[in-house]
Amino acid sequence: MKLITAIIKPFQLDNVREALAALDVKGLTVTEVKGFGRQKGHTELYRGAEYVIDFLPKVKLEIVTNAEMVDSIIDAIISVTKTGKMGDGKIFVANVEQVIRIRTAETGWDAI
Amino acid sequence: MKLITAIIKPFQLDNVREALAALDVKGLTVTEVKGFGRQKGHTELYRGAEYVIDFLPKVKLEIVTNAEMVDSIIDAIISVTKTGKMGDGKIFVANVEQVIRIRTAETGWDAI
Amino acid sequence: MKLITAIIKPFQLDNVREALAALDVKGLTVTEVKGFGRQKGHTELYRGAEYVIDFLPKVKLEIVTNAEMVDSIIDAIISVTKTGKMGDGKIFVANVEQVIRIRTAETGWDAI
Amino acid sequence: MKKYIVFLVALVMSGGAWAAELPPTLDSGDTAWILVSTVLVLLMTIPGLALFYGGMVRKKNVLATMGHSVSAAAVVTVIWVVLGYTLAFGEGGLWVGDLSKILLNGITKDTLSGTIPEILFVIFQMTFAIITLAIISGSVADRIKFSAWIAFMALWVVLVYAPITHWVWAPTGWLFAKGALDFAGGTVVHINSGVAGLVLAYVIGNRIGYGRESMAPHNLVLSVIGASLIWVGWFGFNGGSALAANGSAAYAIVTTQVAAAAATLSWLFFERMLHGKASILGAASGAVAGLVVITPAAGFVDVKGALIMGLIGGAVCLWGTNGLKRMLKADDALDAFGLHAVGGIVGAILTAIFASEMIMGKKIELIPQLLTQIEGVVAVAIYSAVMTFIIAKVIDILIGLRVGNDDERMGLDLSQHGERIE
Amino acid sequence: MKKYIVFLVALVMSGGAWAAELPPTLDSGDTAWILVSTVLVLLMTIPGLALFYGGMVRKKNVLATMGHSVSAAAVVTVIWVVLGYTLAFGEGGLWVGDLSKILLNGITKDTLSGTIPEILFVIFQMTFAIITLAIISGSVADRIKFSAWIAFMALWVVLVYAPITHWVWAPTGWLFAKGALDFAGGTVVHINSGVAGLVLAYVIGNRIGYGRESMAPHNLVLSVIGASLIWVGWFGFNGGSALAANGSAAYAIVTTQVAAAAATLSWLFFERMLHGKASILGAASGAVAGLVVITPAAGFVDVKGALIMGLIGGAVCLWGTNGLKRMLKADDALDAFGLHAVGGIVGAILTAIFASEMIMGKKIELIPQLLTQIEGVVAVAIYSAVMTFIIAKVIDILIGLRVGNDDERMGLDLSQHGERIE
Amino acid sequence: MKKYIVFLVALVMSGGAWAAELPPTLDSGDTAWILVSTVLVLLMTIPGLALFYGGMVRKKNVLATMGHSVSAAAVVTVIWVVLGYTLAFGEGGLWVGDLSKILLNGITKDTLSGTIPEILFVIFQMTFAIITLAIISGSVADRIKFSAWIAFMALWVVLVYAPITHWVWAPTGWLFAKGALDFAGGTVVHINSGVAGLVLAYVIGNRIGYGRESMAPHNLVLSVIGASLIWVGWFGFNGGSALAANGSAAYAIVTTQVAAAAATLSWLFFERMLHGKASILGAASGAVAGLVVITPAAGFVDVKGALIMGLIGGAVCLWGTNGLKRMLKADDALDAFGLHAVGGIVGAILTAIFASEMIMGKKIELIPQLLTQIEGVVAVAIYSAVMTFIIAKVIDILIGLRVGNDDERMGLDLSQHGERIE
Ligand SMILES: Nc1ncnc2c1ncn2[C@@H]1O[C@H](COP(=O)(O)OP(=O)(O)O)[C@@H](O)[C@H]1O
Ligand SMILES: Nc1ncnc2c1ncn2[C@@H]1O[C@H](COP(=O)(O)OP(=O)(O)O)[C@@H](O)[C@H]1O
Ligand SMILES: Nc1ncnc2c1ncn2[C@@H]1O[C@H](COP(=O)(O)OP(=O)(O)O)[C@@H](O)[C@H]1O
Repeated sequence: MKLITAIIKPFQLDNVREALAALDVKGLTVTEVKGFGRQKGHTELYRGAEYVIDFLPKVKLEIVTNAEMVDSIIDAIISVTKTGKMGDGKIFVANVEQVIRIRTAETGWDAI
Repeated sequence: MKLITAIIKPFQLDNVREALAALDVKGLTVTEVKGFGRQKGHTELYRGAEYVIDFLPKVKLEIVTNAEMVDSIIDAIISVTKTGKMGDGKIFVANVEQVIRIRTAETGWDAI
Repeated sequence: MKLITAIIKPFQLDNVREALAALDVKGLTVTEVKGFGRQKGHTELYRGAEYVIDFLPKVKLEIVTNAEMVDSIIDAIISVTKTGKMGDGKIFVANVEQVIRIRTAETGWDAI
Repeated sequence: MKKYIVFLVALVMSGGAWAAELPPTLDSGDTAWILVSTVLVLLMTIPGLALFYGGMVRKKNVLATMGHSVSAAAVVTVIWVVLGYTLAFGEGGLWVGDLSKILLNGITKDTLSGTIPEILFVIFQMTFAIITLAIISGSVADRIKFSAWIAFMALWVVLVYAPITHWVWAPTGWLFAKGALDFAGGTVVHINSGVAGLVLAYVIGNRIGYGRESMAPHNLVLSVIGASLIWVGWFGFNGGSALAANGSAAYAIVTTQVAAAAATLSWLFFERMLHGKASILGAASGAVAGLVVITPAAGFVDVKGALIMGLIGGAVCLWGTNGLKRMLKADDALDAFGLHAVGGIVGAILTAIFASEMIMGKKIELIPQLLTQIEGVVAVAIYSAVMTFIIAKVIDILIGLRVGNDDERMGLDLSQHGERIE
Repeated sequence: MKKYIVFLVALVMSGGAWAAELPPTLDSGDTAWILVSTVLVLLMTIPGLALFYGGMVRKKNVLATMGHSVSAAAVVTVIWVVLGYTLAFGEGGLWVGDLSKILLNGITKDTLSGTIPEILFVIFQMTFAIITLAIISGSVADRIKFSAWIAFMALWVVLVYAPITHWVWAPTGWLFAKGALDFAGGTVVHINSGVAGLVLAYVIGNRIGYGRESMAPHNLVLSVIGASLIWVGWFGFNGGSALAANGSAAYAIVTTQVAAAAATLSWLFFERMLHGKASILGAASGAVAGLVVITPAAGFVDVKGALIMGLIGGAVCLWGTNGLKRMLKADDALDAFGLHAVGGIVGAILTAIFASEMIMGKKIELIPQLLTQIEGVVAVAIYSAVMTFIIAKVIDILIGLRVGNDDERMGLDLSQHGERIE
Repeated sequence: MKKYIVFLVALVMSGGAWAAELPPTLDSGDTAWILVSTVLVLLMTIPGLALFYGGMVRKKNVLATMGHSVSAAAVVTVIWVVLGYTLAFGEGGLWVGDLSKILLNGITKDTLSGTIPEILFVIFQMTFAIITLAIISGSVADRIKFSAWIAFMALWVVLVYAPITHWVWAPTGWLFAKGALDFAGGTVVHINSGVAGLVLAYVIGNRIGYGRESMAPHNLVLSVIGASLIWVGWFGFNGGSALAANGSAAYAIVTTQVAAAAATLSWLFFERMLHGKASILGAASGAVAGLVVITPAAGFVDVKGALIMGLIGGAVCLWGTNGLKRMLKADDALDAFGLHAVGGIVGAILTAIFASEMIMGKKIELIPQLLTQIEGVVAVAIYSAVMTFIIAKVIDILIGLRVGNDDERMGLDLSQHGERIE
């Protein structure tokens, strides 16, 4: 099993969810994160104190799936989030050794 | 070393922490996340605009531990969080190559 | 490619970012988390109800990088966050199989 | 300023003998002050109490909790103009008013009550009824069904609040006739609501996870705002109860301020002694405690009396929300009993002790007054407890008082109202 | 309390014939009440409306949204003392005041307006102009450029608000002369702002993602606080419009309270019937709806009338912010039209129907009055719509009304003000 | 309205010669207004300033910061009735009042101060003392020990606030005798608190990480609510300082409103010019700046004067919180000095320039008045600075002013109060 982690712009979340639903992705987990990357942040000035905000709000998606689906999921994500502007985001893929559904104690693909 | 990631219902957090303490688990990290899965969300209606909220509040636990303890930790988590209802959550296990405690620069099992 | 996960004290974030910038680390992702570990929490008392708060606010950094840079990044993080007090934090390293930049569809090291 | 004018004119004219004969006339200054006091007492509930309570619950229940206060403003208003006012202040007898002023029948723009329009007295009193209900809601926070809460309020105003108000404040009421002192609502509002809250908490049962899971307040900033608005609004509550803009009203707001301040310090001091830290929730709670304690006494005691009452009140209510609360074993979630009933009882009794001849213009006999005060406390507490129990049981049987377990877990905001804060 | 004193003295002296001859003098009670009413109406906007609106937008726009109200207080104040007041209340003719009181020329501390200082009337009226602008801002929330908003306000006060105020409230105004009833601003404030908001929403266009992405309110706690402050502040709005601290003012706050309460219940009831759940945003919205509906009528109807008007108003405005909103297809983000214009129109018409002889001291002929009311509504709506359209288009051409797409995505807080909340 | 009545009666009776002989009597309208003004000034501190400040700190310090204001209300109240009032307004001599009114000795319900009860004057003045302390707390936010703060307040009210108040406002005070103009507290409240804050900031030292780590405000929504409440409350501060409900009070609230609005616009304008964006914190700060600047002048200048003073004040205070702040190098965390001392000084000086004959009823000689104003500013600043330094040092030695490093890192909410917001 694989874990796909995608870091995207927050307002793209709904689009991605729809695209994944079309692929019959059954579950995913979303975390609000802050990202530092090529896309430059901004400056905030409060009463004479200037703060350079390098971290921008992003959303992290985590999807556990089987190896076969990885590519189509990645393609689906890219297809809806790519604007060509800095900060579009990143996708990482890692290996997952075991998956368990708590409700039924099913494991592996059945647990997804 | 292994990383156990468990996605559970927020109010189960205290129960899980107690169950893990009984196993002498020394550390864990908790993230507030939102989950999309079999458990269906709800509809919110504000002034005529209807929003389907697919994402439900969940808590993500991350526990780094050695391979031997993985099964007992998983069992402990399941034993307190299983209600048999949709949305009880998932557990994922992945491999971790290296662990370091910043305070002492210890590595591996000593660092846990 | 490797994923370095570091759990540190929130106020160290700026220091770490600067140290990593010096290493020319191009991107990282930050999550606000709560941690349970050796560092003990505190007690809060509200109108006669006492709550033991075991979870302390921490920040989780995730950095995807190539294998060669792992050690220097870890050293840099330790060098600025080590105070020798409990709760300084942990660093975990895991393997990442694939990295994609959404904007350009570049993969691997080019995507970082 | 009528009386001064009358006096002045009388003086000028000569005798003054006929001055007493003149019918009371409207005084624009008094009217202005009671108009404002009405605003202030309403402000105590919305958004005051709504915030004070809203900040202390868990995040999933904040809107519902605020909604309990907002709906109190809505439901009680309608019931009050239709039925509540006449039952409370319609002539009637010892126990309850008659129906002569149903739907405010016969009250025109020109009908006076002292030197202010009677219609103004109607709404000023209405705001007291509103906050009484809103206070009760704290006891059942996090688990009461919204429909049950609405039904409870409608019945309770008519069956409990209106009669007790009649006892204490209507010229024909039996406690009034006995000389029970309650300047601004220590019995009518605070003991009454606190006792009702406790009974309701017993009937509805404890929250799931009570005593085991963390139910720490989600945002005490809201509670501090709320307590602050309650504090400033209380100047209308106590100062307005003078029903005139004069030295009495001014003295009442000074005693109010002093008692609030003293109780805040006293709460913080004892909290620090007992628990090591003085908390901001403690400061807010202490202020409210002092305000409750001074309520029956505000227009009767001097500044020294207010100071001592505040110091005592802060300490006793700290115990009310800690030691006593644990003894009572009820999950009175936001301490309607521990703050309002306890503070109200302390205040009622201390009123007899600290009533000042200088302020009241007459001497109060300590022992008889003390007995009268206690009689008032006991009567109100018993009536309120019994009637609240009956109303709660009836509602529980008919529509159910409490939400289901899953709804409680999910939180009232989502389960009752389909909303949430981010 | 002037008139009573005069009366008293007159009575004492004997004849009373000369009493009417006395020039009006300042009454300290009336002055106190209008001083306070001014505070209350300002409170409705800052922080009242700022919060009501601020809680309903997405988190990235909350400061900008609040800023729309705060800047209304700043811009309108300056324009009002310079030009607005004289155009509204300077003598002039049927359509607009003259420039005789430019920069408040000639108004000293001793100049009276009835029994209060004229300078007090100036600022009391100023607070109405402020809130009118702030209401409009709800329609264009989340996408208007800050500089465009400032420019819009400056022009609109002068070109739209001042003339319409003159029509309705200046003794020489044509609608006033016709006998159109608008006690506290149903046409001047609510229909005017609601219609302007709708037009502005059409001109500026829908928000990116409107109807597709979730634009759920980020923190309704703020909206409940805001609605509560609007509610209590409205006592100054309606009660202050009596321009005296007397039975009229008191009656007006009672009708206000009753209508707000009735509309809250009515909104909650129908919401539950139609959508299954009664929401807290619904309670807040219902309260505001009731307050809007009663505004033109507050000093003219009795309690029963207020009750019925509230019940109707809650239901109709629920439709205004749901069914009607969908029909209109404009992204009137925070429902300036659905609440204020719809409520204002309902109120204007019902005023004719429920105007009470007992309260007004004279009989109102239903049909002619109804026609006059409708004439007022239509005239104000058309003038406001046309002028708003022109002003908006001019600003759009000169400096652009709307922020760029990326700035809108990023949120106005950061893109317009370089700030954000955590 | 006393004077009008007396006049009227006098007129009616005939001569009027004896009218001046009549002792002043209570005026219900004036009393109503000062009752309300007291409420409003208290509202400025709790929750006004508590929120204004609370929103600007980091999340870990918000409750503690609000607690500084709440505890000011508690501590100052008790000290004021015991000792502060008599030291400030007891007869005494040039420098300080005597102890004749200790514990408000001799003040009954019937004791008058002008046309209002003296007890009302006591509490009205008390609210000024409270906010003065609360303003100071901004300088030491995020690092002062709670116990040290309590001790500081108790000493400072007695040793600094009471004497300075005596100088400026007591009939026997030396600055009052000199004819220094301070309508509502420019020197007493603002310069005094601002200077004390700066000194305290120097003594306590900069926050850990100051200038390096982000200390961005955690929730400016709170600050906007706070600034709004401060704004509306200021009508009581300045309007109430007329001590009557009359044309003076009304003029004072108009100049207050105009200055606040003008300063808001001026701050926003220059901010946009200098930094590219006009911020909402800027709007809030500008409003407060304008309010501070107009405070000494509110009852002395006309609308044009207020407009210009506001425009100047906004710009100068923007510099006070930016350029000047950097020059001073003190970590005056929330700009007590940059806003209040700077604004207060500007206001004191401009008062001499813009004092209007039309409003004051007498001509002011520019140069002598300017010198007197400057003398007042300098005297207050020096006395406040020296005494604050001594008090701070004494407390630092006895109990320590500042929390430990770990406690500061953890945040005051947890380390001082054992609480936090979610
Ligand atoms: N090496 C990395 N490790 C972890 N997260 C990263 C890394 N590089 C980028 N990110 C995440 O991806 C987001 C987008 O990256 P950015 O460089 O701004 O965009 P782009 O790749 O389009 O140039 C960042 O904000 C950060 O959260
Ligand atoms: N494939 C997946 N990848 C990542 N997270 C998942 C996945 N499936 C489920 N989850 C997470 O687990 C939670 C529970 O899943 P759900 O399907 O609702 O429950 P159940 O497994 O009991 O049917 C989800 O809310 C989501 O956060
Ligand atoms: N086994 C673990 N798995 C996951 N996270 C851990 C683990 N141990 C520690 N952590 C995280 O690291 C943080 C610091 O650990 P702690 O034990 O308090 O410090 P130290 O390692 O310096 O003694 C914890 O708060 C927790 O978030």
